[in-house]
Amino acid sequence: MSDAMVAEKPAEKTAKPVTILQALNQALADAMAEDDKIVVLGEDVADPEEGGVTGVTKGLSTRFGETRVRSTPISEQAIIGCAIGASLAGYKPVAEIMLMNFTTVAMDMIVNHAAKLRYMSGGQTNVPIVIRTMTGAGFSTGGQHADFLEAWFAHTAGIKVVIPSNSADAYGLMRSAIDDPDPVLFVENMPNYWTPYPAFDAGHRVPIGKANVVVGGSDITIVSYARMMNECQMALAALGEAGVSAEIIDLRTIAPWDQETVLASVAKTGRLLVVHEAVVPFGVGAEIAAVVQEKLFGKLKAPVARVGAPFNPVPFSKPLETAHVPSAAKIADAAIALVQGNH
Amino acid sequence: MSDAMVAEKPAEKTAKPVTILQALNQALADAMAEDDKIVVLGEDVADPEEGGVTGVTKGLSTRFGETRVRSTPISEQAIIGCAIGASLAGYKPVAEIMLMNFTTVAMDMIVNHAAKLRYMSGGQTNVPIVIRTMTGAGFSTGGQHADFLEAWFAHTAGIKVVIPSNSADAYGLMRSAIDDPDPVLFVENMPNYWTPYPAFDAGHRVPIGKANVVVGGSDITIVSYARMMNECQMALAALGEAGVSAEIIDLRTIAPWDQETVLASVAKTGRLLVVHEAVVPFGVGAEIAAVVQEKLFGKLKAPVARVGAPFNPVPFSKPLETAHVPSAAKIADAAIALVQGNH
Amino acid sequence: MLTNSHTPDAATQVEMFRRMALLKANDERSRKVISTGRLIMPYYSYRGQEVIPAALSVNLTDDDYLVTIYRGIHDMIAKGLPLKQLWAEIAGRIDGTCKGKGGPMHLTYPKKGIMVTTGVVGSSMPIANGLGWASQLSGDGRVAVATFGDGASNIGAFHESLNLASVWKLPVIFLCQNNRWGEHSAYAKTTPVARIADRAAAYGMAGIHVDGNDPIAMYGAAREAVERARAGEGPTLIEAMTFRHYGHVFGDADAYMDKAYKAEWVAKDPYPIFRAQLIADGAATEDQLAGFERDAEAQLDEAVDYALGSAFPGLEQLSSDVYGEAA
Amino acid sequence: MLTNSHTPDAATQVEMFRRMALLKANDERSRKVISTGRLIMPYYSYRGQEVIPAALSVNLTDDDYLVTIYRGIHDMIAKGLPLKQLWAEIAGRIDGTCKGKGGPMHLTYPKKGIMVTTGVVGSSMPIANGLGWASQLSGDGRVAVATFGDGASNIGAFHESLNLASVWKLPVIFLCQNNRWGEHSAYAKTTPVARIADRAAAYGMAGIHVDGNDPIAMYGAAREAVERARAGEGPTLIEAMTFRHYGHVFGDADAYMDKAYKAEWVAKDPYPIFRAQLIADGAATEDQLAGFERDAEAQLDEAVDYALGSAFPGLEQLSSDVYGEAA
Ligand SMILES: Cc1ncc(C[n+]2csc(CCOP(=O)(O)OP(=O)(O)O)c2C)c(N)n1
Ligand SMILES: Cc1ncc(C[n+]2csc(CCOP(=O)(O)OP(=O)(O)O)c2C)c(N)n1
Ligand SMILES: [Mg+2]
Ligand SMILES: [Mg+2]
Repeated sequence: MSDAMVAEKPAEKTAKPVTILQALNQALADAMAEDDKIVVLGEDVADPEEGGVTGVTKGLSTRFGETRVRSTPISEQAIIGCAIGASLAGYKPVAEIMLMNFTTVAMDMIVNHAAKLRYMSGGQTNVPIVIRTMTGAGFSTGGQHADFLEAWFAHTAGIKVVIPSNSADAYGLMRSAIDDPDPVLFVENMPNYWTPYPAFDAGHRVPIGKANVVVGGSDITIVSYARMMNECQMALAALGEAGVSAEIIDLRTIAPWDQETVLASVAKTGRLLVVHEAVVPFGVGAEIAAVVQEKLFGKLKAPVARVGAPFNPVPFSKPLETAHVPSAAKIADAAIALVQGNH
Repeated sequence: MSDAMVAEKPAEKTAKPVTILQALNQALADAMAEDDKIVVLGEDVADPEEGGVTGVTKGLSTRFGETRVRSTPISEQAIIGCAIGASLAGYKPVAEIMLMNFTTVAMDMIVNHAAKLRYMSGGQTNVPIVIRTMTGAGFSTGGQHADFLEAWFAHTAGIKVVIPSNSADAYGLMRSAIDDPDPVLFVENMPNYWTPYPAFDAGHRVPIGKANVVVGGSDITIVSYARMMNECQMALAALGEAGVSAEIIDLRTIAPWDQETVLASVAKTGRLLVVHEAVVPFGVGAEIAAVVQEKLFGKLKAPVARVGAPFNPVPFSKPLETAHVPSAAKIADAAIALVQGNH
Repeated sequence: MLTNSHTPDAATQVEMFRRMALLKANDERSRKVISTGRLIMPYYSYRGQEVIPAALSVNLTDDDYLVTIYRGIHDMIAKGLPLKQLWAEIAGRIDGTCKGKGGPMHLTYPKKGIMVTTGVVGSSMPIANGLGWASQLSGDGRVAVATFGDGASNIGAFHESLNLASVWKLPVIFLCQNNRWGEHSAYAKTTPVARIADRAAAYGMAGIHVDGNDPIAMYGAAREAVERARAGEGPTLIEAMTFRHYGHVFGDADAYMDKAYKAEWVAKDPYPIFRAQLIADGAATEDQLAGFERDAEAQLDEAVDYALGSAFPGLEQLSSDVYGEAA
Repeated sequence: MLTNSHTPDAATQVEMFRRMALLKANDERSRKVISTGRLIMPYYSYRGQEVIPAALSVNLTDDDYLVTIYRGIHDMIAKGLPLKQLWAEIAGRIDGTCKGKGGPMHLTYPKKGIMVTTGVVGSSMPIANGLGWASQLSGDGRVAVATFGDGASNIGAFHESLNLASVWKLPVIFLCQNNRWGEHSAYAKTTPVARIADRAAAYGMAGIHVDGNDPIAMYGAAREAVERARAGEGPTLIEAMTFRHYGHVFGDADAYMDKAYKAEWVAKDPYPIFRAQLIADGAATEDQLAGFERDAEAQLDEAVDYALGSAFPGLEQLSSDVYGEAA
């Protein structure tokens, strides 16, 4: 990733806030306006079908035509296969798999094909596709509609994984994902699509593989991503009350994740808490913990700790669903315990 | 898991060695003879189709009939769905997905359904199926036939994952997997199907969730599983020469893994190396490292280290394929470096 | 394409209507309870599709198996799902069928053969095959029904399932409720064949195309398929033509549909038509049918009260029922 | 079911034979080199299936796309895969098409439109659709061909792909090489329909059932499908009947087949039949055809020498080509 092309621009703080949904829609529209090789496909993505079930692709087919923005049958293998094939012929498809749980019906196309064709062809071909998918608990959708499976894809060589937590990053990561010469899984959070976040400059890029230090601090580093960034920031009040100064890092890219930024921060604070909505065991937090304990061996003041969902499917019942997802309180408690040595 | 039912019997060392292939075949035959609810399905599993491409199910349909041992079309979703449905009606299907890479076409059935039905039904139903699948580099099969994906399933609540490294464990784990009331992914290693290992008593069980301390030692703990256990044991010579006393643990079950045994060993040795054939990032080693660095914080003499495949698809070319898979030499080097403090 | 010669007798027709009355009232109550904010859940209204499960279920026993989908509460009530446990479940309460853990998309009630409800398009079918295989293995004569929508006929699981069921001659009924829309997509935009029932030929399977809003025709189709399955003569694909009146999910106003088209279909609501027909035929009196409707409301009053009066599951439920205990 | 009225002229027939001679010689050489231990790889012999790609490829240009499978080396050589790079690849050498990283199951050569070779059953089809979509978007008239086996027609990807190709009218040819066995399973044990071509009707697609061992008929089928695709009239499913002479994979002796059945099919080897026919028709002389065969052997001598003389990739290749550089 050359710095010149993807230099990060700070979000413009003065303009009217935009939602993640608007940011994604604008990123797609801006990219399509610049490059007619960019095409969009997925279930209900075109305007006669309302431009996506949540409206991320609204207006695109009206503006760019239904040949470039195409609603598909309910056929996830066909969707990803179609994206792969078109990319081999020079197009840059952005494919939607409506929910992350439905990537399960397209894993062969994603993992055995999209991720591997560059390598298996000895570099003769590549698969510059973006796979958009949404997920997240909070809407009482139960066990098959809200899983976070990013660790699976991060364990797969040949694909990248990004998960924005706000509108500027959603825009900037989408533009970088479309620019990227390899498949990028782009994970969107259903429950904060409609949250307004600070505006940003059109055209800006957030480089893939670069984390963002959102809040500076000295006692503990908290690494998180996606909607959990909101919870981490809400935990700041309790942390402040307890006299704990936390540095909060938004990972933004899960694969390849920004070891440099995370290690520099933990080298400074001596403590690390990783927070994600996915279940804890074998999740993204495990890899981060494994790398940090190795690279900073003997320099940590506390073990690397993880906060995530307990090891069960996402429950339907509201109190259980709420308890399933990490909260600001749980994050604050875990961070305070680490700093106070109660681990 | 009640101890009475699955008490582990030591392998019988005097009898003629048996291969893993024979052990699996015998486990299936013994279980089917005892319980007529056990049925087998998968591509080419019945005897008119040669009892499986490698012969694991050979003889079963001749003995138990083609209604209980049924070859299927090439339809992995249908295979797992069929196993799930039959299990809901009181049967105990053992389903074969020929190669682990082909689980990718059945992930919805495995992850969204088999693993979750007990939970989503509030315990009214359960899915006692065994999913057999084989994998492993070494046969020049290239990028789509040799992946180790156990970390994906270990990240999924509701399914268990076992991987035997020898014939006694293959038999004992298969019997336990069939006994188990929940779905068990049973991973077999193609490259050591035909290796003879010590014999065992018919009927013995290896409890799921119980690791095996194969070699005692005091300087470092090496945790591994599957065919990599052979490489670990071959590393003993070099370790001995370097004056390193290694304790080697065969994990056998990946989910739920035996934290108690691993932690007890590392508490004693102060050092841990995890070895697996899967790519390192976001692999099983990450979870083990994350737990161990937390539970034994301040008690480790070296960081937890990992040896696994580099982060690329499995290559075809022999020298690359060989270099891709962890070797005894690489394991010994890593262990010696940890003990000598060169990390 | 096969036709049928089965006609339900008057008593059966009245029983079908009774079940329809319960389904219709349950849908109306669900939408009302949700729109007044008393319950929060994704709700997939089946209003307009009541004939299909009513006609199917009178041909089944409690032992027969059902695997249904997110839009399947009508299928389940017709099959015998008790309203109190249903409502407690969709209210997320401990007294629900699934202790509140499953919710509306994963309702399960094995006592009445309701084995799986899935939220993944197409995934009812592979599992129904396994239930059918179990019947075949044990010889117990049970039939397994998978319900699904028109959109689901384009996904891989449909193909694999129908192929396997046919080659193994499984006692399975693949019941496609063709309401002409898959989410916001019209049938013709996703499906290049005039009739889904015609796809049965690709599997050497019997295929029935039927007006799923016609109770007599639908009864006949279901009857024929059930008899074929029980006789060990293999699976059937039924395409039952119908229409959903209230959008894909609660809150969706069908803006993507032509208004006149929708109005025409809503006007063909099978419920009042069948009701009038039964009275005209002398099969039932107005009082009798009104009695069913009053009874449905009373049952629903009781069920909603029961549900809202039931406790939420305690946090100890969060991570239980993930794995069982070994025997 | 459509029939065709395309007959190849004599020169085209001779060219088809020339390609067949190369394919047959390549297969024989492969088995020889493997059985003498000079190469180690999983090898899926296509001996007996040479007519199909020979007749297809003379109807394609270098720009047309091919997505094939593990049993697809015949498809690729006919499409123009150079033998030296092919052999270097299957020998795992750096001069192979894929630097030795892909091997026989993942041969790729975009210069001749050979875009993907997959080892996963059914997975050629979804990708071919995307190549066809690209042609449709750019209007460049390229045709995309997906090859696959009879067993693959039972997997979900087949269904989703044919459905999408038809509803989008993609310029794709789904070429099923029906050799009557999927690994060790006989067609009838897994597939409940007499002809795979009949499945085209389930997608409103043109389906052609053709004797894939008859060069003239196979040429006509391919020609018709290519013309339909180029004219923007959509996809075609071709079921080309054939037989593989040497087991599923090298080392498999077809023990699961009836011996007489196999012998009968081997006796119908299309290669000597077509050879004799060309001479009898006066389309070619014995000398000419023998010349092709000698030439094939000479090319193979050169290719094998080239391959075995090429270096293995260095270890720096192990983790390269996983990701590219951003532009
Ligand atoms: C594999 C998968 N893809 C997408 C979805 C999202 N989705 C839920 S319902 C639906 C439409 C299904 O339409 P149809 O099969 O006709 O059933 P209907 O809802 O009309 O009853 C879609 C696309 C899903 N649940 N599963
Ligand atoms: C999804 C998947 N399942 C199983 C396999 C293992 N497998 C490889 S080839 C094959 C048989 C395919 O038969 P067919 O499609 O008829 O092609 P043929 O080999 O006869 O050319 C099978 C089952 C696979 N490669 N992919
Ligand atoms: Mg529908
Ligand atoms: Mg075949």
